[in-house]
Amino acid sequence: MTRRSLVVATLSGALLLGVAACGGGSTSTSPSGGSTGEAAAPAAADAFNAGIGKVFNPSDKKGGVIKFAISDDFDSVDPADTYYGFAWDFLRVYGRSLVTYKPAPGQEGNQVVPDLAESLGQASDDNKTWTYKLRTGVKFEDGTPVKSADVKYAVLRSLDKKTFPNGPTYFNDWLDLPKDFVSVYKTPDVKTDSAIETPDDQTIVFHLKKGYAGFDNFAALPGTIPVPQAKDTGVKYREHVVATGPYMFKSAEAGKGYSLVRNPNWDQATDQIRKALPDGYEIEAKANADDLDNRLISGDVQVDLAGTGVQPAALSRVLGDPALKARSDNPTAARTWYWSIIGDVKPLDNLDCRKAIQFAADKVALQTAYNGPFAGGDIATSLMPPSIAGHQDFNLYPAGADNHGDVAKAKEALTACGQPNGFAINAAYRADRPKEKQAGEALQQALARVGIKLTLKGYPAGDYFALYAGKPSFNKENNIGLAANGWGADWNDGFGFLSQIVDSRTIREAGNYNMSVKDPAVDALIDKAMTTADATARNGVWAEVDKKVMEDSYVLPAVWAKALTVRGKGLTNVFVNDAYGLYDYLALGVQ
Amino acid sequence: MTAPLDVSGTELQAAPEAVVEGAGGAKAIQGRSLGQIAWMRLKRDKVAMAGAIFVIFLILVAIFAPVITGLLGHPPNEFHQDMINPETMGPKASWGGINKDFLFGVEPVNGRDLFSRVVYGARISLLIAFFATMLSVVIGTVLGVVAGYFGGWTDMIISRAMDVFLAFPLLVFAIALAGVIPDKAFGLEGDTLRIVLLVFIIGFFSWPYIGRIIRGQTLSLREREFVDAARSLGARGPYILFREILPNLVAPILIYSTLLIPTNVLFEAALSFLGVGIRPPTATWGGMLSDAVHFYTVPHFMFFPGMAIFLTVLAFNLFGDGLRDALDPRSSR
Amino acid sequence: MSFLELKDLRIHFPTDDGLVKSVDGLSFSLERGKTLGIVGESGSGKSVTSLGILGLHKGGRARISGEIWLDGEELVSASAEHVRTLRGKKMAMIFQDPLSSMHPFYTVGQQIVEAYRIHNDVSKKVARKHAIDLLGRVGIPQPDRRVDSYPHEFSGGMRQRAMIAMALSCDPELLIADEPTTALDVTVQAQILDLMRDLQRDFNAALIIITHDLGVVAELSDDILVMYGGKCIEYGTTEDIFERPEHPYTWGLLGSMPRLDREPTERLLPIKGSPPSLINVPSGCAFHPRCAFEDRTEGRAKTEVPELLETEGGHLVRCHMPRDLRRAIWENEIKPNLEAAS
Amino acid sequence: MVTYLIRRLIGAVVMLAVVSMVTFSIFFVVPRWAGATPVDMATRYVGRTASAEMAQVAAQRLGFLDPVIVQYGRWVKAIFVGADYDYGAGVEHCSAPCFGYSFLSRLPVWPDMLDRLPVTASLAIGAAVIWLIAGVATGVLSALKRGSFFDRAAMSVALAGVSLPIFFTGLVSLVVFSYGNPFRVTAPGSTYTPFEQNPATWAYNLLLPWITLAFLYAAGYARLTRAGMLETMGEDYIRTARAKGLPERSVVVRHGLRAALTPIITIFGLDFGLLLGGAVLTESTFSLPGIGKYAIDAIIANDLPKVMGVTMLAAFFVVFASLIVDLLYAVVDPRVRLS
Repeated sequence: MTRRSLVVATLSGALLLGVAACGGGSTSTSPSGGSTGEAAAPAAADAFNAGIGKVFNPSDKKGGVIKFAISDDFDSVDPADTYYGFAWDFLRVYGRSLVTYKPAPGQEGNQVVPDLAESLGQASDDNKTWTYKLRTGVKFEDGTPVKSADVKYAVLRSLDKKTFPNGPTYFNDWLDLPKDFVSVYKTPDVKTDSAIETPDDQTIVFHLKKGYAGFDNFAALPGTIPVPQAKDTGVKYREHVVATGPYMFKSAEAGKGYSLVRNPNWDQATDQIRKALPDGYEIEAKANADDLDNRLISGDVQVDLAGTGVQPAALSRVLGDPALKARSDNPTAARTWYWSIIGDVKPLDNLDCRKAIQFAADKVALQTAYNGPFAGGDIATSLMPPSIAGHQDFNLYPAGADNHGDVAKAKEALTACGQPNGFAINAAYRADRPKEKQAGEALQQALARVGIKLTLKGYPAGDYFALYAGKPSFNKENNIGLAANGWGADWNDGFGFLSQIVDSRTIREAGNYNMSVKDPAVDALIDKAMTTADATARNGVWAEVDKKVMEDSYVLPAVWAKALTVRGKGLTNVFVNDAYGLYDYLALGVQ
Repeated sequence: MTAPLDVSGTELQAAPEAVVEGAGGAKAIQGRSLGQIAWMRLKRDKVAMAGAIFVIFLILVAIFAPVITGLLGHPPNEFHQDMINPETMGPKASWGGINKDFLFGVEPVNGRDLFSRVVYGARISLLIAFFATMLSVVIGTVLGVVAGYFGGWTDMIISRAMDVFLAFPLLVFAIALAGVIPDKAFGLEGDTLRIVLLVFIIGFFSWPYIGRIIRGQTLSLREREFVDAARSLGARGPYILFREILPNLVAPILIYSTLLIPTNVLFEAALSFLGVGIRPPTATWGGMLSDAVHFYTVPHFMFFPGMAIFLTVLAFNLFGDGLRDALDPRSSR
Repeated sequence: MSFLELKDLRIHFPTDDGLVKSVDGLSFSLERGKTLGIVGESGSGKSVTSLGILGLHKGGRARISGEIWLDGEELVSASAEHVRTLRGKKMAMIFQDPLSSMHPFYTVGQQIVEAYRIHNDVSKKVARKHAIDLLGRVGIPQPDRRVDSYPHEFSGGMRQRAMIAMALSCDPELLIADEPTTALDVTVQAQILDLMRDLQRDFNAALIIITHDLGVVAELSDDILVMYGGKCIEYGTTEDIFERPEHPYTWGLLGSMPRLDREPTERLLPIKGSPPSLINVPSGCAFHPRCAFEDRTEGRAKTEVPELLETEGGHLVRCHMPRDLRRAIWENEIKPNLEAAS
Repeated sequence: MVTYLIRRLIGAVVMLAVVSMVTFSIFFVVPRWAGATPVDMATRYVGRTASAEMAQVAAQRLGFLDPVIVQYGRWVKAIFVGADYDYGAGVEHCSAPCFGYSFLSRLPVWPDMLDRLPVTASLAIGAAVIWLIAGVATGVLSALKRGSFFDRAAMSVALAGVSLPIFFTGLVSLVVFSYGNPFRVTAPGSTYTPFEQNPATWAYNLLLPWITLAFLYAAGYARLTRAGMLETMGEDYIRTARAKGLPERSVVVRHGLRAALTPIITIFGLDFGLLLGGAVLTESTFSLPGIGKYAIDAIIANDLPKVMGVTMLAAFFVVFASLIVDLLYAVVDPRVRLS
């Protein structure tokens, strides 16, 4: 139905702004849970959340084809051109980045481990130079060995945003590139050693403008998956991505489907994190979302690639039926659904008025609006979700005993800001997102209790950031005080989650994801975090950032996203990798 | 009903006229206008009358929506999350939570009173349908008459214009238009803007249909004796147009307006269904249906708005058909 | 018994508004080679009569009673299927408006061929030859070419000729012409009438001409039947009707008859009022509301329905006025006016 | 005849030109009224990293910086002579008819549309067959048995049919026949299998959409046919045919239907043309990847080249359907002369 197609169309949006993580892998031969025997283990008993924190139905049995389906589609299967979390999870089956995340259940999954490289990066020159040594014997699907030059080329081509607009821009922003370099296509002869050096075929060295301790997270980006220059056809490369992983593309038709088969030139000896159990993968794109759920339940499809959880209809079916519920998991994504409280708009320039909103909001209603505890998520009390390393639990604005909002406190706050009878503002949301619509209506109801009159304004998701809520001038003109927003981590640390959405220095004319947080103190903390080498200390700083943002009350957190996903029939080694909040596609097998 | 056309032969087709005269007796003949004759026939058409009555009922419902919901329901946008199962977001109670103070049950997620929302939906639906129809009838009639009456180049241009309109992939185009118009335009905003916008879009795209008919009618009327007569008596253009032609267009205009309204009701519903209609939280039938898509496990959610659309359109169609049969017996439907 | 005989024929149509008595107790008879003219205003039931004879009222909700004897066969009680086989073969009809009466999508030839092949098991080729002959016979130039033209490509007169050709395709013994010339202009009218006279002579068929125009039947018919309100109100030889008509309505018709031998300039004497309703026919004499002499019937006109009585030699009249009075009125009041007019 | 054809063809082209201009301006001019600068407009196509320079790059890549007229000119030119597209590693020639490249997927639009056409065509053809047979048959029978129980029943159903929004009937049928049934493997109607791949599944999966769509039209056609039949059966030439002694069956078929169906053909031609341009609601309801769905998705995603392309395609079908219908009419009805 069209509404569904709207959802689909914007789901992509959701992912663009929401989920996003990196490649993964691990040095351990068998993903956790000692129960893994050589003999195919008997199918484990179904149980709710059996795939979370532990491996469900572990097995080493090879063979079979895993059927994926997705109601939308990849933005692109070209490693240089994708920003979808599920894509970053999936493309590890055909591409190998320098390092990646450990295919293990629970927190362990956030651990960066070497993949194409022999070990994690060697930092020098106070984190400005990073060196990686490639494993020997790794080959492309056509048998040619992988050289460091191929990695360098891959990273450089990914910088060409004219050709690959979808991918992240970390390398663009951090690499120390020569001024005259435009792109590998336009200026192929420009020397780029100032950014990346390849002293020999196995060594690659990155030079950054300024030091960054967490560079391994960059090295884990799909951008470092090697691409043979000879085979690069720019935009059209996605029609046949040259594989380094255990699987290669048999067919890749955007908008229709993809099928992958074993890559004869992949050698288990060079790879300690992949077990490559199935003989291949079939992916059906643009499936009917409700139909997809039903097929997932019936067993006709085994994995919902997007992993964003079942549609409401199926949700009630799954939760209503114990047998079905036992087949489902409820993973937490590193994503927060929240509402920006925009200080540029009067009277929200006043802290107390902003606080009033925090207190008046009905957290339970919000949670329900975002589809409840299972499909929506846990009630959020701060911006940074729990799955982010260094997350600290705190609640500056307790919403009353039953979490339906603290009207009394809200009234106080209003009086404090000189608007005892409340005020009127507009709230922006993405018109084609039922959840945000519902959330807006929930807020409308809740704030009305203290006299804050909310007028809802739906805007097309496609232009939401470009033309509407993402455009400060627009918000001022249209008195938009609240704007629905959502954000997911690129990887699970403070930088990966917060850097894009609380740094006031990133705010520009239009296309902002940070719509409200403007606090020099926050900016200062961010800089501090960047340069803190020690991980724990660094995470502590990010926690401070989170706290500060909440103190400023620039953000009304709604839920820390969760999804209700159904484990496909006959799958083995099923577990959720925290790095993505999705099933780890690398480990999956079939009986 | 008309003469028993099953038997051919001039007499028989002439019968109804003869009948009417006879029925009234020679005296009454002068006194009875076409309108009265039509009304007589209409009154005899039970189905059409049923349709008419339902239409009137709908209009009353739309007008007194606040009163009705005040008595029998809750404000259309009021949440009742106590009625909702927080996990599945569906209604707690079975049968979609239908009970004495939620006559149609509640919406999933927010537990709004479905009854009130359906009632308020009638407002939007009828409002837009009526005004859109008016718009298209006005445009259609004016251009149709002009084209038919003056003929020549004027006719050429207008007819071509109609063709162009008919060539547009209507729905796609309407959606596109409704999609790109900013939230604030022409000094309007919010529902008002959306309503005006939809009225404009719908009305503007359906005028060629009525335009063609009117043009045809005018063409044939222009050649009729009584017009020649008037002309020979020295009547000038405007007089003929307003005194001789327009009055004779009343019947077709009436018929096609009544038949256009239901089409427009469907059109509005479609646009709302596709998400380019009136913006939430304002209740529209089409909008409710599109929300219901994701909650097909609670069928009442799609049932009531769906039936509302169906019955409304049906009623208008029944009435329209009756009206046509009454106003022009030859259209032997 | 004569070739065609109607006995107390009644055709009624129940409608939502009441019972339409289109034909109400009509009787007459007709011999081969003879011509009967049925005259009356529209709504007088003349066309329905003809349709009744051909059994074309069937399929509708028409109620028919009485007897129709054609060549010794009773048609009212006969099966529809049987009547169908007679239609077009034994009895054929020529309709008023040839344009609307011929199918616009088929060529004239096709339509004649169709008519012919229903009743004669012959090849298309033969039938086509036959059609061309017929067209030639009804005086259509280059029939072998025109046979393939469509009705709308013919002139009015040509069309009517083609229509006649179609009717004659199976040499019917009874030919009914319903207003055969009203759609045509005067000169063509004359041609068509001549044509029909000739054809009837060669075919020796019984011919019924239905018209509202006495002028048409004046030349052609042997007998004339005047219908009003579904009833016969005067019947007699052409001479009877033209020389000594006895019914006020017939006088009216004569008065309003445009004749070729008259000056087109002079005004006719119209009949006041309009044809009666066929549902509730005026009480008593159906004609009384329009009758100029109604006052001379001692008021019986309003109350009793007059009988159809013979005045002399098969001349029948349906009127309350005594015979002598009628004759007197004709001689002294009506005839002079008509004479004066000419 | 020939001159007529030429005139009509020119007319068609002009009409398409007008349609294209209007559509183009709606998408390229209206947003500017809304105060969007070319860069703003480009921002929506640069994915997540919408930095100012990125937007600039995109605006330039998509050619938003040129005046609208120039952009339109470029668009038209591409259709007739093709265009060159820089896909990074080199330049590719997109040969005419080139409807440009999607702003989002950056795939050429034309092959993409051709790809969707079979879906819509299958939907339209299948439904058309059903509704023509069902609709016309019902109409004729009702007309012949006028006032009978069958007539009343059929006409009531038909009236209900034209009064039901397809996205409601479609939804209900999906719930009842597809989602409702836990044993079924794939929902008929929610997936499309190419005919050449497996005719059986093709038909099976399209069954629901076909019936739903056909029901709507069949209802309309039944009403039309009935009306037309009643009218022709009252014509003089039908009386003539009977007077010839023609058996009733051939009176109805050869004379009645022949004339009554002519206008139906016209309407059918136009309806069918309209459908080929995308059965928007049906395809959306059943999420069939046809032209209509393509259009909706494109509009929602603001993928202008796609929207332009699909609008033109749809308009093309309508315009040419009407042309063909007129020609056809001249064939069936000898009175019509093309000039």
